[in-house]
Amino acid sequence: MEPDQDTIAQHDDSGLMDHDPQSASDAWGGLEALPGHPLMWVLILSELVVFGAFLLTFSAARIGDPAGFANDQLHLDRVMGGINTLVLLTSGLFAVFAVRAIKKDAVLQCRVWLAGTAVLGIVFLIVKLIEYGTKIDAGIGLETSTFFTLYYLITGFHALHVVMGLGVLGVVAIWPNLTNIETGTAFWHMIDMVWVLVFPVIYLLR
Amino acid sequence: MKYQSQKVALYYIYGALTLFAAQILFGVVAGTVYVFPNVLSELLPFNVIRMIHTNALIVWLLMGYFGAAYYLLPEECETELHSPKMAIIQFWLFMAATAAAVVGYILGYHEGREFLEQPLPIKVGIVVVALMFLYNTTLTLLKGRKTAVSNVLMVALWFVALLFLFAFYNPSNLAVDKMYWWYVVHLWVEGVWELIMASILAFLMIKMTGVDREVVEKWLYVMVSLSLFTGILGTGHHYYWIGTPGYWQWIGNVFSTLEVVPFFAMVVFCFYMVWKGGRDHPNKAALLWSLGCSVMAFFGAGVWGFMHTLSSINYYTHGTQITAAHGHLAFYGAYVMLNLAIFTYALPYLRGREPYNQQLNMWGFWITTSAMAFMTFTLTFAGVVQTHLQRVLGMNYMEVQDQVALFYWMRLGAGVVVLIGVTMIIWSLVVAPRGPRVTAGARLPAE
Amino acid sequence: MDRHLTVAAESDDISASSTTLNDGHGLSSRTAIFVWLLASGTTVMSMVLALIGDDRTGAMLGILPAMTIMMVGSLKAWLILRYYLGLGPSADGWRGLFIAFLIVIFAGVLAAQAAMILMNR
Amino acid sequence: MSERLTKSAARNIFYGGTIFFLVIFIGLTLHSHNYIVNESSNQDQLTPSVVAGKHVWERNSCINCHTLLGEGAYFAPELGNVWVRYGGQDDPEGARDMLKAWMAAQPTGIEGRRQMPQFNLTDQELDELVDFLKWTSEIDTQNWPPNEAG
Repeated sequence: MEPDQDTIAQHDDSGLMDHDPQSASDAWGGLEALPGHPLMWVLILSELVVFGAFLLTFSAARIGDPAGFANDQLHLDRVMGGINTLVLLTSGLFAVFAVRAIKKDAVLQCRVWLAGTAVLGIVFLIVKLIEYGTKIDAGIGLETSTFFTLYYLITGFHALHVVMGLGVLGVVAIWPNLTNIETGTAFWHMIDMVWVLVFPVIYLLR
Repeated sequence: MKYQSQKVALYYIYGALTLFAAQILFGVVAGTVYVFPNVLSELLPFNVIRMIHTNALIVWLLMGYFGAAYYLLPEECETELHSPKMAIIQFWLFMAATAAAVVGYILGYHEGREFLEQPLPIKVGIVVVALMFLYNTTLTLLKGRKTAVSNVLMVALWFVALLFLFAFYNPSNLAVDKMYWWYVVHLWVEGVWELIMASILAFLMIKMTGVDREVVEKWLYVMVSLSLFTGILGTGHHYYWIGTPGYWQWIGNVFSTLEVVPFFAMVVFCFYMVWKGGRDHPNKAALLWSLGCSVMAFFGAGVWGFMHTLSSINYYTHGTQITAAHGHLAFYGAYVMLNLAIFTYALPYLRGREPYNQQLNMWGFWITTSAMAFMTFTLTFAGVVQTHLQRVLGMNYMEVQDQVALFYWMRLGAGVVVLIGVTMIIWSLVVAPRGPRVTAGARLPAE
Repeated sequence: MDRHLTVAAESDDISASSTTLNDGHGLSSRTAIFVWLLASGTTVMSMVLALIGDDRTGAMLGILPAMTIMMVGSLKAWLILRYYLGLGPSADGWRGLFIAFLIVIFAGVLAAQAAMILMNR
Repeated sequence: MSERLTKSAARNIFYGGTIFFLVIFIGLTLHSHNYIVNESSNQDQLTPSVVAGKHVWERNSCINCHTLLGEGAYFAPELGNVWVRYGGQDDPEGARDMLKAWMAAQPTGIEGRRQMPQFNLTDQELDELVDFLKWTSEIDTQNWPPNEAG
């Protein structure tokens, strides 16, 4: 049982000591082709599948009760939803500018654009909270109907992503290198894109 | 074996195998009671038999994880364990608590929540054991090299312990009780245990395939991220019918469907690494167990779980033999096979030998795995019939059970074959052939 | 439907311009702003249309208006993916996957709409 | 390139994402806790007898043969709705007597039938157990089980 020098030498697992950087950078496989950190894309892809599944579920549930869904939808404020779409689209534009700034090594400029992105994110949340407030005042809650259960779940889950996105933007603003900024803004664009799909399906389509 | 202190893993492996044997024995007895209901009914009622069957399973799996951690941490951290002595004391404490629990169960001394039947003092003992373990391993981790494998494993084991604290919370409101009960049960088996599984598989792949650690560890992060991103909210599939709000049906449907993905990723990972590594590792049996583990976990936990995870299906299948089918294959594929993989890999090193009894071990693998698959099929059929007769047609429970009696016979048959296979496996691991120990220089080829 | 044809044509223009206007810092600001204008414009437009035609009766939309709404939404999502997320030529495979994702949602939602319309008859 | 996509960043994203989902999960369970206590179960009828009945249920490990709201062993019938199955909603006294008589008659000893042990419960314990099962049957379980067979 005594470990002897030979065994130890032979037992050494490969790779850790002197890994070749090239092979290491290949390690993420296909995820490498995407902007930002590959693992963020694992999160983004998971989220897209989740939101996609929720939107399809919503559509399927609608078949079961078209009239109920149409009635409940009348309580939604499309103007607010539309404003929020514009807000997020604009914040996405700012996020693009932040990436452009960091590519020119303009850290301050990058942070300013990120701050702009985040402020619009906060505006989005405020509008969202006003919407929820009017619903709750009208006595509409999570368990009111299938429509509202899904409305709260999908938009609420999305809003929580905005909250998390604000955190991510904050983190990458503190350590602003290209990968970080790309990673953070990739997440933000995902949130933006999801909203662009959620809005027509839940607010507009009837 | 590179570090002396890894040797403490031997205690845990032997202890785990002992309890494994007990688990299977009690399983066969339970299967027998299903077809001969009068057997033992006065002496050892079914509820006690099942309690021992399930508790032995959980405890031996945990013991296996402890052993695996004690084996792989020194190698990963490149340092001796903080305190091997403490690890040995911890083992005997754990073993004593387990033995006390089993004796207590037989004498009727137990609590009454499924899987958490341990009486309060035993639960406290488990916490003490866990604290000793975490203290010992965390200090080892802190003083040594930090790798993704050891980080993920330790995070998982910390959460295993933290989540167990919910076992102490038993509210009087049954619905509340059930909701937090799943904090232990679900967040263990479909949450942090998957982290343990992924990290141990990653360790085995690094060791056996020779693929660059960088590559393996990046995959590891992908797998564990997928596990928790889906698994935490996947708990929703247990919150359909226990008094919790209706929205859990939507959450459960979406997230638990995705719980298949991490298991699929693990299959791809294992096979890809073996293919990419292209190395001929002498411990064929360990490699077989590792690959088999990923595949059977995918079927047992992934596919069989998905089969009845959608709320509209689960409404009819909840609490039928379908659940039993899924439970058996999931635990076997994911966690039993994982433990056997690391045991098969580690034992030759721990005992200073070349890989031994490979053929017997691999026969054990195929026999046990086939029998488990057959058992799963019989229970699935029983469940489908039961669902139709009882949940759709509304036939009385006991009448339905008579209708599916044939399946219980086949299940017992499968159980006996499992017992044979497990005997072969344990024999192959514990009883090494006589012969000289490996001497310096004449060891395995480079790992 | 005319509107969509022009939108589609415009989006082709963008891909052409993005390659020519690239200044080595990824997406050019001009393209980025153009994408923003396009996406915001369609948003405002569809909102105005919805408000004008909004009788608030809860009556179900026909398949063409529904398709219009979904196409505008999917287009915007695509613009974000292609330009803001920067899925350039290096990520051809991924682009295919994302298009598939958008198509699945588009098709799924419209299939449900069509099913409801048919059942309503 | 390898500098760019570090493992430590991967670890942070893993932790960040996990915490995100965990926070949502905890938030939802807190909401559910509230919902159970206020809406789906009769918290106000959680009498000492019902609570004691839950302990009778646990002390005798009923869950390792029966299911309760679908969870447990699958060796014996579902008991979440046994109160309904025994007609407790229309005739509470009759159902109570039947349940108690059933418990007293075990084990049947009939060859080839599954045997329920004799737990030797006192009359009070039996009443408590029945109260617990009655209370359980009144939990709003989203209409599960599909029928009286459980």
